[in-house]
Amino acid sequence: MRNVVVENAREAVAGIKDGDTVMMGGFGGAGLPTGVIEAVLDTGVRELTIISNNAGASGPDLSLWFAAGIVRKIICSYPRNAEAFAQRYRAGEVELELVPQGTLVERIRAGGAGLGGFLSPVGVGTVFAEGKRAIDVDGRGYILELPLRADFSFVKGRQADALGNVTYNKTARNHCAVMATAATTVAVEVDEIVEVGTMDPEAIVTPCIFVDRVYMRKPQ
Amino acid sequence: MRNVVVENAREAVAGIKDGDTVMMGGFGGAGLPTGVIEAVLDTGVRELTIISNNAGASGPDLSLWFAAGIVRKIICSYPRNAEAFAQRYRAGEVELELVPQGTLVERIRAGGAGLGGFLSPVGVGTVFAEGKRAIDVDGRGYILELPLRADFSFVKGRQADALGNVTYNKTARNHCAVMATAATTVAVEVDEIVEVGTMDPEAIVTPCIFVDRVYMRKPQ
Amino acid sequence: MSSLSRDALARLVAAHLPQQGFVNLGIGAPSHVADHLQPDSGVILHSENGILNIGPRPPQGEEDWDLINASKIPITARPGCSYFDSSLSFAMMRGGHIDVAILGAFQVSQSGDLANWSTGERNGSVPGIGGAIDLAVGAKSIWVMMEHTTRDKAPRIVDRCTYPLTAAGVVSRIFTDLAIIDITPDGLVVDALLESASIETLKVVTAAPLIASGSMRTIGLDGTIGGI
Amino acid sequence: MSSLSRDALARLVAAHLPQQGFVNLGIGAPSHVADHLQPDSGVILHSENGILNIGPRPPQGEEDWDLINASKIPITARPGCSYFDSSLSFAMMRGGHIDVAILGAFQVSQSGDLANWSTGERNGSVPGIGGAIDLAVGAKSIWVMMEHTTRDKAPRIVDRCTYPLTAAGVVSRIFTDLAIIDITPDGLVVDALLESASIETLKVVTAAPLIASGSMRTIGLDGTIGGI
Repeated sequence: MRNVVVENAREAVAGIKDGDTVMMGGFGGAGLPTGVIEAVLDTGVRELTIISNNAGASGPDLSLWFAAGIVRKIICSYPRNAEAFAQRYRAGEVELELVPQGTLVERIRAGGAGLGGFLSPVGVGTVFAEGKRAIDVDGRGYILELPLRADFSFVKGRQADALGNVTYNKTARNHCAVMATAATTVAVEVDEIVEVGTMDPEAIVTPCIFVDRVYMRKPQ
Repeated sequence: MRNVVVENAREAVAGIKDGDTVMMGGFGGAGLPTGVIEAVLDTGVRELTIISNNAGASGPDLSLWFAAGIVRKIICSYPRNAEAFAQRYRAGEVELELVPQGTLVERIRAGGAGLGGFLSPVGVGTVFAEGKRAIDVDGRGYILELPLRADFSFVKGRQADALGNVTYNKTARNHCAVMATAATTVAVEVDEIVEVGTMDPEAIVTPCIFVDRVYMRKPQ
Repeated sequence: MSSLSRDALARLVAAHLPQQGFVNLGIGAPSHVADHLQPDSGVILHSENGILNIGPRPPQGEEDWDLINASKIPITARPGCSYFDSSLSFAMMRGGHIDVAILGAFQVSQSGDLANWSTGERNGSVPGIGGAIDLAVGAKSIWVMMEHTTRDKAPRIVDRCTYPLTAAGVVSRIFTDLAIIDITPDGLVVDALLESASIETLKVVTAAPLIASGSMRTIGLDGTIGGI
Repeated sequence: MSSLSRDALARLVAAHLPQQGFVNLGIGAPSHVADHLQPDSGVILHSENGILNIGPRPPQGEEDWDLINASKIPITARPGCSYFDSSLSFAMMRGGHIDVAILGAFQVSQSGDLANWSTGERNGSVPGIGGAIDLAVGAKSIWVMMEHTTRDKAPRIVDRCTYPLTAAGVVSRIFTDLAIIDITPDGLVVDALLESASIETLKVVTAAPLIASGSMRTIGLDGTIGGI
């Protein structure tokens, strides 16, 4: 039987390489798979492109990656209150692609769903339309937004089974669910791994087809 | 407190008028809100445009609407094995817009999510590309597909509460979940109406913001 | 000139929310409106990070950091709450399912243009857009909640925004620490005015023409109107 | 010429599914492949109407009409099953998450063009496209399962499809009641042949050039290969 459980975060990030694009789940700390923060650092990988709603704060989060200088670019909606990022950004050492949050989520969804893009009304007439194709439909203006995919998606779930079915906890679901559809390798950090067949099939949020690796969060 | 429970299917369809566009949930009989079939017929409404995966079979389904001649057009992915529809179709009395199923679902989702359309790889190089805008992205061809919305969406759920939160049953979820996001008036037929606060907030599929009316399926 | 405290302004906004409406409270000051909602208002609060039917703040020590609002502040869930992912959450916002969004702003123009994400200065500060722009485009009504002027006493209600826009022509109502102003086809109509203020003093701190409503109401210093 | 029964063909296809792969079985004949899956294959079956991890057919009298497959036939759910809505289901299909889709076909061309939804005749018959086209475009591998010829003995494997296309250049493998044929850059390669058939007889009923694989296998009349 399919079994995607791996021992730890180190195994969950195996294969990551210089220049990879990495999606990190979470809205603030909720939904952030903290285990991979250290595990990715330990690989010595560099020049990452990060897709994330935020850019870290001051905990065991993306701040450590910015401090270590392993990030080349971040595609992000709200990189405020992120001191380590801000320092790199001001120094011109990290590129920022600022994306409205709903557009960020939808671009990731499009990447996972095999769409070539979508027409968004968000950003029309603002700087967020710059450099993008404008497309009119029935006289209304839209921006063509393009899909996002990644080499790795790291997200945080509540429960998983060995097949890779995943649930989330409360508002920690946030961007994790779409990110889990849009990467070549999807690794999920969970609080609990349960027997196959014990999860409510009506309440599984991320079906196992999307998930490549599952590991337990280390007790903190 | 918000309370969207209505007495019966008749109240659920109240306000429907000639020429309206109506989404009908269901894949075959699973997810079809059978109560509205008769209720809509009873209103005497005509010239409806139907958005539905199928075109009825031989039960208490869309067949009765086609037999009664109240449908002007159907936007549909698989109108096979639907004799009442086929008769009207052959006679040129009903217009058919045939849409690949995934495109149908995604167009409805776009309608509910406020998108102006999306780029689909499905149908490129086939008759399903005819009459649609072709858009290339990075050298790959896509079809611009436009959103669908309706005046009414009628779908079938398993449980609802008075606020309008809804769950579905097994594969009866199908198109119901997106259709419940994309109409001016969304009415849900359910097997059971439960106390507010008893549904698992992690397992609610259609949050109450999308739902305008809920009624109990009549015992059959 | 005296003005409403942040608390009183939050109370004023809360009292105007539509009964049983679906309301999104933006980050910062708008999030405090939640603390002033009457239990019988039936208002259902949405947060962009994936929750509908938010309750009051948790008691200290009972915070759950997986249950937060868009400001990343711990909240509670009310009976009938639901959790969902960001794509469905933004479908609610972009798709016109939110009745009212309360947003903060740097500037609002007389035609309802909203500037609330950047002052456009290239001072090395980090920009952030978040989900405000999705709400601004997609909610049925956009109400702005802000101080009437900047710290330097410059007007925030202006003829034309000088800061980068969030969205054009979307704001329908402005709640400030001095007044409630409706943006109408005829211009900016003062619907309610702080008891200690006058239309004349209001005009001084507003960089766009104001029209006094024929039925202008008076706002008490505690943020109540006519004893509401 | 003898040929595989529908049952034997389903067994043949089932034996070739990748261990632990995610597989979608199209409506009609492909859906019968489910009945021949070995329990230890680890194959996880998907159906477009919103289920992953389909089990065998239910015993008669225990059908649940809310638990059906894309052919609208009652199924069962296996442990670890999940239900989801159509938008997520088609995201799986269009987004390249399905390893193999088994589809029926009217015609397949030597370059992998697929025609499986319409004969293009204007005879008043009602067209239907369903979800086959989404799979054809989105699944990682498209395998076709069909009779080698039409009822009138016309070849279904052709130089160029004469029926309206479902998708161009997507089919990688064809299972017929006579052979397994791979579509390769070099052309159509016969990977396996029914024991009672020969390459020469196969060529007669195939309207495109065939190449015999150097390691061509033999298919038994019961749909097994080399005792598998």
